[in-house]
Amino acid sequence: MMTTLAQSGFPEAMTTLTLYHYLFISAVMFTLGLIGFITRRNLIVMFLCTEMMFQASGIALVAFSRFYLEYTGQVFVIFVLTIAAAEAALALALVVLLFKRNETLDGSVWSLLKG
Amino acid sequence: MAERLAYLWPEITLFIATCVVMVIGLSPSAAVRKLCPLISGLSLAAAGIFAIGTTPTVAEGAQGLMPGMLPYAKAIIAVVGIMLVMLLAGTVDRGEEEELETGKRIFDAQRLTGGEFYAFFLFSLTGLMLTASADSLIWLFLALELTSLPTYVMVTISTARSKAKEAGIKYFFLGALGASIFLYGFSLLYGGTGAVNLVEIKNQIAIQLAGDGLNPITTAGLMLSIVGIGFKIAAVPMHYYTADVYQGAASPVSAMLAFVPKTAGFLALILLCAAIGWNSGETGHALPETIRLLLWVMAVLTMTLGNVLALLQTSMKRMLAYSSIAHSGYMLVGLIAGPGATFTESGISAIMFYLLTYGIMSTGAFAVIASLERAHAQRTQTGELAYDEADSIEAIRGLARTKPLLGWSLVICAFSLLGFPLTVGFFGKLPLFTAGVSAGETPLVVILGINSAIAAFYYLRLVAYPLFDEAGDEADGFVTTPIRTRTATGAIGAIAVLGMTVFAGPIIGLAHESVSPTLDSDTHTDDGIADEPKLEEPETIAGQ
Amino acid sequence: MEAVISPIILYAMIVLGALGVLLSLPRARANFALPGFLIGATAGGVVLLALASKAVAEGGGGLPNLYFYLFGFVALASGLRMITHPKPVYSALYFIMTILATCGLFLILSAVFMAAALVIIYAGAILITYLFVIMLATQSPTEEMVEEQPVFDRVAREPVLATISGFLLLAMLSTMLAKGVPMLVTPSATNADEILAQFPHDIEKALRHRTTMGDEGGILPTETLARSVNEDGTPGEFVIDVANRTVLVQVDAEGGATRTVAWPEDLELGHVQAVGYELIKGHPGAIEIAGVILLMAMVGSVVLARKHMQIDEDAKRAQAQSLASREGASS
Amino acid sequence: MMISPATSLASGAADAAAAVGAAPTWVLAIPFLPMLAVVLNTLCAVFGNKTKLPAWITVGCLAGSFVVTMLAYMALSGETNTVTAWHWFDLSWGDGVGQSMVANFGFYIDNLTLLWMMFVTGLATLIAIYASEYMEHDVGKGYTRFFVAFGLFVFSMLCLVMGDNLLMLYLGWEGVGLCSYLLIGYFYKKPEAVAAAKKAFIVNRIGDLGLAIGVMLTFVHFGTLEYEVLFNSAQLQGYISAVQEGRAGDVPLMAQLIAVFLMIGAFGKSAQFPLYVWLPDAMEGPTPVSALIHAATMVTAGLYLIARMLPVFLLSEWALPVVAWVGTITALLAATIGMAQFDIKRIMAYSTVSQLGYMFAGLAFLSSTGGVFHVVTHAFFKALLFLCCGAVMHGFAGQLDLRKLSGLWHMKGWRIVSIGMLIGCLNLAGVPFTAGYFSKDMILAEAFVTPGYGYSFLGWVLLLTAGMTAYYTFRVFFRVFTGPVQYEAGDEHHGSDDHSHEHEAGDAHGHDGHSHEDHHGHFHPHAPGMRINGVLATLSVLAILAAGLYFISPEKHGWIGDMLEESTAHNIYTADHSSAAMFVIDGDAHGAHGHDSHGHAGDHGDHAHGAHGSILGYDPHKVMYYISAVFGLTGILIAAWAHGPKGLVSGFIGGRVEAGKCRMDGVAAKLGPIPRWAENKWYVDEFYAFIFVTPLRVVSHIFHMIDKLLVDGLVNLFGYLPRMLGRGAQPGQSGVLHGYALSMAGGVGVILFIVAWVTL
Repeated sequence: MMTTLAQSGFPEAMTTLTLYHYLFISAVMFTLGLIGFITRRNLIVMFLCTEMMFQASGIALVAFSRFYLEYTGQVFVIFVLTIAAAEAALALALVVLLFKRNETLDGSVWSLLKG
Repeated sequence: MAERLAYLWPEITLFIATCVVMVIGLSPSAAVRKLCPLISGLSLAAAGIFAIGTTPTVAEGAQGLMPGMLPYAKAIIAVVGIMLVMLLAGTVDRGEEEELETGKRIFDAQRLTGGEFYAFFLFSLTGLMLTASADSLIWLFLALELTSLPTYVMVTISTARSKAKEAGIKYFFLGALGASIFLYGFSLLYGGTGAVNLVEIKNQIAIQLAGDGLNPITTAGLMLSIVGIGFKIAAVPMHYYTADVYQGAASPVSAMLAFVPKTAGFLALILLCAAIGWNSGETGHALPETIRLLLWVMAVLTMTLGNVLALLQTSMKRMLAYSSIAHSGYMLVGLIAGPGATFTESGISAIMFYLLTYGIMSTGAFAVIASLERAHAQRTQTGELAYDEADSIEAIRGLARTKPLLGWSLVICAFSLLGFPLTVGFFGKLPLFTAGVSAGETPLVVILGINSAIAAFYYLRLVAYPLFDEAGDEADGFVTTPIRTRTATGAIGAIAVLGMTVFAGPIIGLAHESVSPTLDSDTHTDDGIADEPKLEEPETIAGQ
Repeated sequence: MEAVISPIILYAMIVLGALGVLLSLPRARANFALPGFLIGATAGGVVLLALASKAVAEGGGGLPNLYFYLFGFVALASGLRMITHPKPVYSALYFIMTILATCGLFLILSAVFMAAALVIIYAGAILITYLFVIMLATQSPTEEMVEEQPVFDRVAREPVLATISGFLLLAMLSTMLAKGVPMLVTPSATNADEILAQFPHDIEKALRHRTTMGDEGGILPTETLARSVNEDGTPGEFVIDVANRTVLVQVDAEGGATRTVAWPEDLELGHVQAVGYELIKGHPGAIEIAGVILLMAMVGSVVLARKHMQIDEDAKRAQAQSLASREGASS
Repeated sequence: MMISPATSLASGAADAAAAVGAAPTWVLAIPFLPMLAVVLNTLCAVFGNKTKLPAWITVGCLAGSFVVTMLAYMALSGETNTVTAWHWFDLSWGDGVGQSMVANFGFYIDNLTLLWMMFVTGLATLIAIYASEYMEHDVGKGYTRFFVAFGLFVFSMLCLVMGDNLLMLYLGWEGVGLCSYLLIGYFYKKPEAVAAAKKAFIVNRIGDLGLAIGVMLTFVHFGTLEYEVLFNSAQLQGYISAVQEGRAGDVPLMAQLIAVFLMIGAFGKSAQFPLYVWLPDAMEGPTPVSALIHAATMVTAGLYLIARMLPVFLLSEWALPVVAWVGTITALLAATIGMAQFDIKRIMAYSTVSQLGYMFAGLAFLSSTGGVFHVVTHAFFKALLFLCCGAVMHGFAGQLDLRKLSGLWHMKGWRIVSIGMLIGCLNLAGVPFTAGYFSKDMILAEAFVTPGYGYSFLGWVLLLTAGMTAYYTFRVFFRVFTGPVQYEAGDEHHGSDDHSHEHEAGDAHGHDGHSHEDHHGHFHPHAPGMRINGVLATLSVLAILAAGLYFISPEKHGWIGDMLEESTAHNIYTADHSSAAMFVIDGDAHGAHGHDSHGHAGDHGDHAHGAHGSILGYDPHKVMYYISAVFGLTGILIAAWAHGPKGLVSGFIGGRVEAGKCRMDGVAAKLGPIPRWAENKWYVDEFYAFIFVTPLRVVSHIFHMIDKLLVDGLVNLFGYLPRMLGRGAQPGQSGVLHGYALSMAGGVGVILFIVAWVTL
């Protein structure tokens, strides 16, 4: 006789239908982030949108982790958070630098290089 | 983990050097600060030696999907890395260092970014080497991010000009978009297979393929991962940033962008495709149809768009940027072709070899551009000094006559990029052709051939302008840079391009050996890896 | 296998949702934020409803917790509001709300540690930094234009094309997910005991606790868990038999007699414990890489945001002169 | 007459096959030491070394290479060995014959190779020492570049001669061509130098194309490029026996064409008519380069090719006779031009062309011993001559006109140069008992011995040419080195670059007390220093000693014959050339010299001596010693009469009292325009310009018109279509961040949607 994770760490196994609920939320969130990234011209909001896309994959990972009754997906989310933090630090520093130069947060003014 | 450490020595070496470089970059003594590039280069050489010396045995490498790839991949990274260090030397802080030397300014550690600049470079190469040793999606994701995040900063600080800032913002933001796309792909891949370990993913996918076919979640994950990683290799449709970023960054950094993220992307793509396995299709030697079609479309669009856009450029950096897109397209052909028994049939070893050749020849070409600069530094709006580089193609008119070393280096590198016989570029492209044909991808190879012909139109400009034209006014404004390692990099690139033709056979052989043992034998998968977790579990527990 | 949702409903709702998002995006003149929001909510709601009805039809097995709907709605709604709100500060606040709702979802998914981490790291640290930067980089509004936002915040770029491409991707994704989810193999049960066996002190504690409570099968205060002896005489690992669920106990602390005790049945694997175990055991290398990345990010942001001396007008002139004289001298 | 035991062709080849062994790996040091020099010198260039270090690196490495070569000679002489450095090409596309191409980076060392290796490395070492002084004025400027190219040349040349397959030969062939191009254009600021480099490059391209086609045909026909496999292949053996048995028609045309194309390659590299025009112009390069590359080594690559591939050449009925005729024509033509030139370096250049003609003729007369012997002796004495000219040029600031130089023999510090020049001239003129005399005799005698298409006529022509050679050689010697001391400085003196150097040099050498009657009162020629003199002395001794080679193992007609016995050049021709040799095949005595390939087998039948030609009824091999001596001495006498100084033999001959005046001026005036035509090189360059460049221009005009007419048409479609595609795609590169983001997301959406739609 043994204790399984379903009995120990997780309350019970998850059905595929429930999994799809979460995945749907995750996919919509990803899409919203993508649309936001394209439509918003404010650099900070753009980066928030990429954070939201990271968040969407976080939801998917945790949902799958729950479905498979293991913890790897959650561990993945920890690293996603780490990267999100690192990217945010760099992005914000970059935004500050650019704001000092140009006095605007508009991303689309940076369009000298083209062709 | 302990056994994996044994072949992480190159990365550890690089990281130690990174820390050293960061610290001594703050030294008030100019002589000490100047050690930064030297230490970076030496650490890369050491990393390369470690990489060759620590070939993982099959048992040690069993966790990795393609353990044989490590020494070769890390060695080529070290080789091109050393060239890049030589090229990057003196890219930042030149104005400040000069002012410090002439006493116009007192030492202020805050103003100098030299140490950090080399540190970022080493960070990036550490990430690149880690990409090669990736064994799980998590590792792969982190390694790819470690490869690209420092490059964002490097692009931004590479010159004091605001076009560098523009390049930085475009690169960073679009890079973050790409990262989130392939991260979502990774999470779906995990969802589709229930594993993050690449070997387990491979086993799961093998089971799926044996059954109903790939799970659509897995397929979606793979597709998103591939297009997301397409950002790193500048493949259509993720290629848009390339030209702007290459143009905005200082040429040495552009040279780095042409090699480092691209290599990381291809290593990641090879690992992903190896996880799927080339066991599908009518012939049984192809990727699953969806993935094959995706890569096919990407390859065709990438090489065609890259080449036709390069045709229209008058800026050399943009031209090389678009051509870099096209080269990625060529290499995707190898990915579609997949492994084979001999190197003439193996697209994967063709990619592994092409990465080296492309790294060397594009670094050589960029080195020439980086070596041409305005005689005097210009002051930017923010008060920093900037040495403007040559960018317009007019600047290289008559270069072979006025500055023979640079001119000839450029001509030879351009010939090689074109894939001219008796240069290494030819030997790089040849296996791609043969592998494509032997994999039955003849239409793709025909398109590759047509694209190589189109590429001749613009590469020959890099040959004809220096050789046959008279230097014009535009060219007169530029002098050879006083940074000697930079001109040397161009010459080394040219010599290597010619010299490697002699060693092409053995190097291709090494590339082939590096990828063949894991990809060829299916038995390895069955008895070696499938049993592996069961074998390992008691051991680890016993170790506690 | 049949997809979890009828494609017709899915596609219709995706089109509807796209319309909703399109309407709610900020535009120059008219403001359709509310109707857009309602349409989007309807579309999302219909999809979830269809899923729920199918779950009910199947006997309620696939029906998620009611909290799911609450948190899911909040997450998506504030997500939508985040990308449509013209004020960046509000966007950031809405994003915090999305994060909090996601935490709720994580809690339902029994990912307790992840929920906590998300609140602390994201909502607590990262988003605060965002707010700082937004404050820093936004000009303080003057009296007459209190409500005036810069035009780049008020007008969305290419809303139509953006929405189309985004929802094209969503259509593809949700279809493939819908097709793929039923094909997923239900996992084989992972043995939690094996993980628990890695925590001998927990086991010892549980066994001692049992004795304290006066129950049978515990161990006495004088007793300790037995260890094997390595070849060189040093104590080895604890002797825990996972298969038979027994633990070897040393009766005398000085060594000698041992006895076998049954596994503490009430011992449960804690979530943090399990995640930590998976993290340390499964991905030690990744932790190191993450550390390197954070170091890199720290140095990187310092380098990027480092204050460059702004040159005032006099200094600028002086410098220009010296530069000119130097150039004159050299030429 | 000695008749050596003749072996059959087939068994000879089989012996060779059996003898192929593995050479020790230290042999690899021979080509790679020069490469090491290249690498080190490149590093010098990178680190901005402005000292003479590159020269010493080069000398050291080349000397090492030479020493190893000598060791290799001692250890390996007489055997055939191969050593593989690494696998270079190993392409295969099937298991069948000819479906795999193997070309290792390996070396094939037999006596023919050793011979070439020895004089290449030896001469290169000496000339590098010479160049270290000669190039002094460029220290810090092009010095390093010069030695990089120099080392690279030696490496390429060694690859060419040592390579164990035709692809290596081709690699070396292109490599030496490249280095030659780089070194001719060394003074790239001089337009003549650039033009000469370009000319050499273009003319060589024609030859290289021939070689490339030849190599390809070899692969297509024999399915291999490796010498070892090729020479032992049953196919080639079969053809050779077919030729021997008089069934020349059985050899397929393709196999015969190989020789023809290889021959074109050889003509280009070895400056044979009509592709010789580049070599005289190549003298724009620094003199050490002219001595090493354009006199001693590179130009003999064509000879090496024919000697190496002689079995293949025998398959063609036409290749060797064409070589003979072309060689003879070249020899004569170049000699006539040489007679009328005034630039001493150019005279030497034309004499090189002319002597190369001799060598080709020698090979074609199946006197591979004579041909190769002449290659070796010529390498020494021609290098010596060039280096002497170089010393003159160096000392007189670039003056090379023989009308403006006179009496160097009497000037202080020029005695070694003068003696060196005399020794070189004696060799070149073929004065009895010099090395040049013996080697030339062998070729000349063979011309009369060997039956062939007008070969004895060619023999007479070559004899006449020998006389002319003697004349123009001693013309130079008498004009420049004897007579009254007179000189004018060349124009390099006025170059601002060299100004300071000239003073230094003047100080260093002291203001010699020689007369200053010339109008360049301030000019002091500086005599060569120790290194140049040392090299000249060494080469003089070697040039004299080379004659001794003839007397080593005389039964095989000299050391060279001994050497060649164990090589491909010998396999087809085993007997002693200077004798009425027999070519014994399967016990039957056939007509001499394997001329079966020329369809003469039947004529000669069993008469062993039937094929032996004669000269005026005597045995050519005997009388040639006397005849050629007569021709040579006559040439010298004429030269002495026309150009000799007044004091020579108490005024009977000679009589020149001024640098620029001589008796020949009167003679030339009577000859009408002919000397002028000769001076203008028979207008060959102009002729080429007329027949090639003019039609090309006309054709290009026509094409230009067509191009113009069809500019919007199909012709440009290939370039036009991609451009239009690019224009279409360019708006996507709008430069706006959001545009890119949209395009990316849209692209991902659309591509993934389509892919998913199509396949799922």
